[in-house]
Amino acid sequence: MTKLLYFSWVRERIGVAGEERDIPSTVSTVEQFLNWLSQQGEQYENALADAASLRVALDQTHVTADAPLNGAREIAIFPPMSGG
Amino acid sequence: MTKLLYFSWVRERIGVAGEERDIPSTVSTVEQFLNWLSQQGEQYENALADAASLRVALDQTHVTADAPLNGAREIAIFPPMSGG
Amino acid sequence: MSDRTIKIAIQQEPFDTQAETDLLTRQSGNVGALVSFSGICRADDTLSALELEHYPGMAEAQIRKIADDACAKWPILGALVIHRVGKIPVGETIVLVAVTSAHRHAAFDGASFIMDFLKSRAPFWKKEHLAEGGRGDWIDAKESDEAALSRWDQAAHSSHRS
Amino acid sequence: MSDRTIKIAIQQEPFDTQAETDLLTRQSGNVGALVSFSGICRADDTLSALELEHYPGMAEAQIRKIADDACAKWPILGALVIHRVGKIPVGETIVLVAVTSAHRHAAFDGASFIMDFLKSRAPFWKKEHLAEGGRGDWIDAKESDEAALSRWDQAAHSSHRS
Repeated sequence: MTKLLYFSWVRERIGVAGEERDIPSTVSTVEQFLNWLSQQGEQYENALADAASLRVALDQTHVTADAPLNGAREIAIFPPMSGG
Repeated sequence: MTKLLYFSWVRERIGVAGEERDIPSTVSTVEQFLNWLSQQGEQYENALADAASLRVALDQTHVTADAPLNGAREIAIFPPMSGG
Repeated sequence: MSDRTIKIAIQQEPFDTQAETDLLTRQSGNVGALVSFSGICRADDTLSALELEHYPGMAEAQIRKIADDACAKWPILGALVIHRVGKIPVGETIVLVAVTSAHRHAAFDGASFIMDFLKSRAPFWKKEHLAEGGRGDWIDAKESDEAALSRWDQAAHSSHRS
Repeated sequence: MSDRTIKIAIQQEPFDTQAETDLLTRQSGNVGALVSFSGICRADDTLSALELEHYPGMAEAQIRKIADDACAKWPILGALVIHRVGKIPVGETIVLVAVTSAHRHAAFDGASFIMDFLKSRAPFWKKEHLAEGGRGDWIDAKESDEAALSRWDQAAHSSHRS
């Protein structure tokens, strides 16, 4: 089981702040993970449609779309950061 | 009469913070003024010996050695500024 | 590293800027320069407040990494970052960054560097609360904020302003 | 220019940094960023205090000119400079520079610019008071302070960090 976390409008569109999911072993990169997750229901498809404006962190480290999941226990999806 | 003001170690070496002086009409630039003033006594010669480390303001405006006195009413002599 | 004071806090509550920077200064050893930045919730015609969301754990870790990076680039004595989350009314302080050093350029550069990276590399997001009630939109990240990071790549920067 | 708040003060007495920057912020309109710099009398082995001398009249005018120059370069809402004179013990604040703006880069650059020019263009001089009693030397101006001014000549500076 992998812990998934959603922030900002990704959270609002998916409708939950987080959940536990079994990710199929065929899913090995961040890009493949986003493709797979967007097929889990209409709200996922809607939330993840604009891949260019999504950012992903694996175990709290910001990664690019081609990064391997490498057995990450926590995957977070969010828009570009806008703090301060 | 012209008001002369001295600051920092220039003041200490000359021994007064300020004075009123008649400047001869033949003295027309800052450089000539410093030469003339250094001849007004031992403490002036001592205070003004190192011309490169002196700064001059005419009527509270910083000027270079070749600036004309232009009838300035207040001439200040001091080392490079070191505030803040 | 051991004699540097670094404090990172993420909290809902307002804080006392003077008390925080005084404490930082006292803990920083022989300070000659303190630079502090306060980011304040700006008014516009329709805004009543901002709602700040963050990624707990990652936010603290990212800010600490940014502060450590600043300490590696400049001779910094102490660094402080306090970032508020939750609903922040117009006029209140959202973020405080303070840096102490022996001399002014390290303090200015350190604080400016930390703010630039905090804006685009720490996981916070802002949503508008509108004056007429109800929530507005999420505020998009600005391209100019991302662009601002590149100026810190110049190797000359840390050397000619020591 | 009319809606900018500029305050210049030269005084013997200590001041309340928080009260001063709070007032500046309130008077500056729609502030999003406040950057403040405090220059503190640093300890060393032999120093007990600094004695600050200034050229009354010219000092105020020069600082005002420097603040006006900063306001011409960046979209500054308010600027504050308080410089103490007389005897200032180790650990006390000598100078406060604070700048408000809508966004952070103008506030950082404005405050840093004002400090750089204040150091080398405003008529102040510092003398040491030694810990074992008696006066030490006048502190020479630093070449690095004069050199720091040239970085503000770069025309690119004000444009790429708006």
